[in-house]
Amino acid sequence: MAERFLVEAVNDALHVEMERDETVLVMGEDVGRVGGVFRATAGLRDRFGADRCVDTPLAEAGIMGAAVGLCMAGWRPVCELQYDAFSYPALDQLINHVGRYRWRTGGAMDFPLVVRMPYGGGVRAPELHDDSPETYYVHTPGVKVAIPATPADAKGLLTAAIRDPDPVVVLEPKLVYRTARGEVPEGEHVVPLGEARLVREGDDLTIVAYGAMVGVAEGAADRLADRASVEVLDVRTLKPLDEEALLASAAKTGRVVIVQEAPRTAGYGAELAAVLAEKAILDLRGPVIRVTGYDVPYPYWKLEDAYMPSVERVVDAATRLLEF
Amino acid sequence: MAERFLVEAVNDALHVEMERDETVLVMGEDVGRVGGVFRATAGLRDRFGADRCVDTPLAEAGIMGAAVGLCMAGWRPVCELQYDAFSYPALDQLINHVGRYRWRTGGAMDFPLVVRMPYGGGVRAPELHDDSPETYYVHTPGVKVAIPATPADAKGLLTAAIRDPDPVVVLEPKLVYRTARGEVPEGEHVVPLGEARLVREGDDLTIVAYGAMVGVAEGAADRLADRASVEVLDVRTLKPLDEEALLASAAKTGRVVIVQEAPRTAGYGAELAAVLAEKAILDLRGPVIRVTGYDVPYPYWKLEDAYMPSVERVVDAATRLLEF
Amino acid sequence: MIGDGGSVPDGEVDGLGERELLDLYRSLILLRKYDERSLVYHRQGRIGTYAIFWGHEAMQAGAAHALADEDWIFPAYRESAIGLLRGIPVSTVLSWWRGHPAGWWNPADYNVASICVPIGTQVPHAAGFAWGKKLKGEPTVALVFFGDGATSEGSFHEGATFAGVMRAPLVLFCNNNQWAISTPLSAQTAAPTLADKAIGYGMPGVRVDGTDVLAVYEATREAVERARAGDGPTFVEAVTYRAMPHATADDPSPYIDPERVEEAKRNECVGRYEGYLRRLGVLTEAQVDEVKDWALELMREGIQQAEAEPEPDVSLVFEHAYAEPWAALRADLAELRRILGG
Amino acid sequence: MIGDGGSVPDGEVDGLGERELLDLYRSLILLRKYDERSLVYHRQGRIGTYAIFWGHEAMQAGAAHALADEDWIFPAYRESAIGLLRGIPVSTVLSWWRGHPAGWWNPADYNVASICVPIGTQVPHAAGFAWGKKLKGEPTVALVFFGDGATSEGSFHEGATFAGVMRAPLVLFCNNNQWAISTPLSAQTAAPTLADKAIGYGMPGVRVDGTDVLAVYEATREAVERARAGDGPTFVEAVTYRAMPHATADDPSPYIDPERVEEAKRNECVGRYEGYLRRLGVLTEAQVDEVKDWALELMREGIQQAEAEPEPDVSLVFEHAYAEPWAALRADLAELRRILGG
Ligand SMILES: Cc1ncc(C[n+]2csc(CCOP(=O)(O)OP(=O)(O)O)c2C)c(N)n1
Ligand SMILES: Cc1ncc(C[n+]2csc(CCOP(=O)(O)OP(=O)(O)O)c2C)c(N)n1
Ligand SMILES: [Mg+2]
Ligand SMILES: [Mg+2]
Repeated sequence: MAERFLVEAVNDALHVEMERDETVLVMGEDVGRVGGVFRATAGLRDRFGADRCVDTPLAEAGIMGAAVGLCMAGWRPVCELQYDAFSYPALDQLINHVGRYRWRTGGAMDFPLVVRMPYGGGVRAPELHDDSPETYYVHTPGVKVAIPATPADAKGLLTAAIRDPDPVVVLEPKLVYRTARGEVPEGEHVVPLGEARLVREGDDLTIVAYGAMVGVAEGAADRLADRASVEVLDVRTLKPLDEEALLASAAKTGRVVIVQEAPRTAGYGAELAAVLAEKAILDLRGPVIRVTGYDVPYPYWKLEDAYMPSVERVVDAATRLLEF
Repeated sequence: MAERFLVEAVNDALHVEMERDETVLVMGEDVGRVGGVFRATAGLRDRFGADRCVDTPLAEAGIMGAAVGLCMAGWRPVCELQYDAFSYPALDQLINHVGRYRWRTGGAMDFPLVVRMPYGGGVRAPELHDDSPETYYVHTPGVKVAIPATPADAKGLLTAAIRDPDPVVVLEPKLVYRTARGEVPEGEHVVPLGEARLVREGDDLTIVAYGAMVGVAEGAADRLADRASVEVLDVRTLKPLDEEALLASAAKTGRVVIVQEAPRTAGYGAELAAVLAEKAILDLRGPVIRVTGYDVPYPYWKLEDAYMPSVERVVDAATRLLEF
Repeated sequence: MIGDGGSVPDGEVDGLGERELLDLYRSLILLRKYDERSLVYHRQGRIGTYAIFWGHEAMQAGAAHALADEDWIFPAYRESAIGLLRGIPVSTVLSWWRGHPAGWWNPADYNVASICVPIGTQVPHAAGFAWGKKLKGEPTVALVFFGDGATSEGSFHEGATFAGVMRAPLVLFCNNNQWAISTPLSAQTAAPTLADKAIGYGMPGVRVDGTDVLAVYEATREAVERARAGDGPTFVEAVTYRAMPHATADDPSPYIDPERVEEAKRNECVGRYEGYLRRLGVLTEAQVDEVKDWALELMREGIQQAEAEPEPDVSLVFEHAYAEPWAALRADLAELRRILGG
Repeated sequence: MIGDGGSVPDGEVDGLGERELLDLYRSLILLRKYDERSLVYHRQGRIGTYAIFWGHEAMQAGAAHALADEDWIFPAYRESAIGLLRGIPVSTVLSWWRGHPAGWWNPADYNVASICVPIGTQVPHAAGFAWGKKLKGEPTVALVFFGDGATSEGSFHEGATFAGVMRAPLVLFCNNNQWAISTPLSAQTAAPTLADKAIGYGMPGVRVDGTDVLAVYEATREAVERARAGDGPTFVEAVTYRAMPHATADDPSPYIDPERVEEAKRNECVGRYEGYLRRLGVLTEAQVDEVKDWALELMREGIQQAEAEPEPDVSLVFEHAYAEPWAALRADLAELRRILGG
């Protein structure tokens, strides 16, 4: 096993899967000549040619729509959308077609396409390079959604996404693209969709997170260590959710804090809380507290540290819950 | 007061507000010559001219984007999007601009635009005329969201939306456009944003709903009447939410069923449940149960009755909760 | 191409012999009868809202006949019945309009994509498909139908841009019936003609009389040949005037020009072609009757079959959304069955 | 228009007297110094990621000078500093790139809209604005900047369509620097030229040398006159070649053509114009120094002011999202203050 950064693990997965299956085709803005603005697709054009690693026109609905057609022609397109907030022009195709076309054919045709994009804040970037749009994806029927927090999962979940017969949106936490570093299995590596990852075990309180917030959750768990035994659960696949893992942890600790970067209202944390409110009500020893981004535009970066869920905010929430 | 259908109340609000404020401008596909495919804008072109009731090109991002510019030129545009699922091409403009432009000007400019659209299922229509897209809107910072259930609220909320300095999305339950009928105040009529409506009082259980689901909630309350005293709360403004009303009802009954047409995952019902799980945990005498559309594409209409939350499903949920 | 039986002489089309001319006629009649009967079925409450295509048959059949069997068609709702020309059963299409899952089909069985309801979003599908086939080295061509209104949509633009850049073997076929519901072309675009948009995508744009099935056929065939030869996409604008309401739910009286409607009805495409064939002497009265009877019989059988479809099982709400429904979806179905059963 | 000092003679522009020519020079130098200093500030860590516009100054200044003060400019990120020509302080624009709320401005104070970061989405804003002003009977014209890549976006298409149909007094100004990050124009569109897209929107399209500030000025002025006269929008394509990285984060070496870059650098717009003015005899060495010193001084002051801005208060996370933050937002702020304070 090699140590890799998260974005290198993404690149690795693409290499391995394109090697393995010649119907896998990578497309997007600047993915070819320059290997992607984050270099996630570096080397693919040289290795597999410009027909399998395609620099597209600057047209996100075109990318997503063409990918639907490519599936019908027998390809497995992996679309890179350059940034979270630049994925919105493709939402129409995603909601009305990507998520519905299999259904529309009575299950006769597969649409094994993958949408991957860097997402999330904290990177000191100009406006609109910081969104956490998972709610838009996770609410959309017919697509699955995965968010890795570690290099190994970045490779394994992307591999699973590419092999999945259904459309999968993979959101990659760009904040940790080149800070999360870890062992990544060589060659083929699959992390099945729908399985959460127990980051650390604990008895008193569970922090549920995904993406870059897993690190924040771990930081908070460390900070709380002398006061409480904290379990950290990385959801990893938002849809389908590993309900069992979530409910098991809630049953064990009885206290749940949920961390999410996205604006609070109807964010994915709401879904997690709702599942708990419906299925774990007798286990809960206190409120389910969400620590989230706020219901305002993602701010100028001088203020982003105040906006993003911090270790301090998670510790504060956990403390309130432990003292409840 | 006159009796009107819900869609007539919308039309009435537009007439009154355009009369009152000559900067109000209605625009959209087919809103002019034919008065809208549901006739919500009927008569406006004749009354106020083709410059204030504008048939636009068939381009939803163009409509939403032009509306941003119209605000900057001193207008208060009211955009009709023809159907729920045809609003998605405008999501990009909505998320990246409509919801952010005031913030981007440091609060110096108002963007008093309104987006209104018929939404929801049950109308025996071809594919993609049935979506309940409120999550996409409610999760988006910088916009407010209202959904009327009665003719009077359709008028009053739309009026409030038009007068509001911020962008407001008003979703109109098309299923009851011409079945919901009721007294509508003549002339100016404002229902302030952010106030829920207590449809009926009860002690044992609360059903929270909005839009066409309020009728389903009432039907369920009737059906349960001999067994339980059921309160029905019409959320009416999804954002900002009237938390007080929600929490007061939960505190009183201790049992909450939430009804929502949209797919379940990260739907608005999740937000309501999450608020309860965080702020009403000690009041709850049982799980918060969501009765929702399913996490699948809205089906062919022969099957839509099975998909849509029904009185039976709500009664079933309420019964489980009462027996918990 | 088709004359008027008087001063304007009839033309001929290379490669269309008597058999092909009669095949084309059968297609036109099938579409016409489908449309006329559907309107009746709608009035009888046997199908739901329906998008009428009366007067559009020449564009649909003319274009479809210019394709090889392996070529794909990407229809909009206006071409809901185009699949009939590819062997999709009448009952399937009627089921679609009846809101019944029997209206589902496998695109690969007929090389006809699903009916696209949102405006213009099928254009990038078709572009991606055609490009994808080209990448595989297959000679397949795709043809995508859309309306005049669709040319204003960003999806159209992005799809056409892709097709141009990828030199996709695609025919972008625009049904310019001059209305998008109530919006006339003059309020839709300031372009002199829709074909003028083609240059912006680096493809040829041709304009053709949409009521002349032979002109449509010929223009499309040239575009198909160009595509198959590797010379990329073509934009074909076929011009007609919508003589019927947009759909059964529409009342065009507040906006339409009744004189233009009357003219369009007088000049309608099936009658024009029938006149042509008669003048050419290849269509007898008996053949006319035979073809119309055949089409009507297909419709009769189709509606019977569609109506004989059993009510769909609720499991179909959940099936086919994903290759494998997961636990929560299975639990939802079980709960729903329990409630509906009780 | 601008010659080469040799075989290609210099031209003159109606209405540009000596004062106007020197004003234009000041604007070019101000933009150039802003850009050059910004690159330095970025390397020094004093501003964040920065989109370089070296070589684009002629397009920006030439277009801006063709407008009246009451006309509005809708910039993309590439024109982040265009507001300097309208009185926006240097410190404001630097603050924008420093991620500081002092980078906010009120568009109505300068008739300059906010910097648009997503590609192409400002086009419908500008179309709606221009149309709205026309509806109010005001003579205001709007000019919107966007790149070659932007012309592939659905937003561009829909905005241009609106502008055409509404005959909006709008100049659609395309900075065709032939690259969208690493994507060359040939992979962006198959259109022969971008100006060819104009006909699809029913507007004139003109093509101009983007390194010749006088040519840009004149083409834009004609478009502005047309707009103000009620004759609707114009598409202006100004052609240059991007000689610098897309932005500070970009390394163009894997994709750029170094020879073309060298050529573009030799032919860069500020030097070209300086040569023109010298040949015309209206620019002395002393003036050159004075203008450059003035611009550098503005930059020095600007960065000092920007760096002197106090750290923004956390309340600014919540303010301005809505006209009135509601209870939940106020509670969030209070909680955040409590946690940060503790
Ligand atoms: C994205 C989208 N917006 C709006 C609609 C509603 N709608 C259905 S048909 C139609 C008009 C389409 O006109 P055109 O493209 O000319 O096709 P035609 O109906 O004339 O064949 C509209 C606006 C839609 N289906 N999709
Ligand atoms: C909708 C959207 N997609 C992608 C991006 C990322 N992006 C930033 S600049 C750029 C290239 C733009 O090229 P062009 O329009 O030619 O303008 P230029 O940068 O050359 O001035 C891209 C793809 C974006 N900002 N917005
Ligand atoms: Mg039409
Ligand atoms: Mg460019």
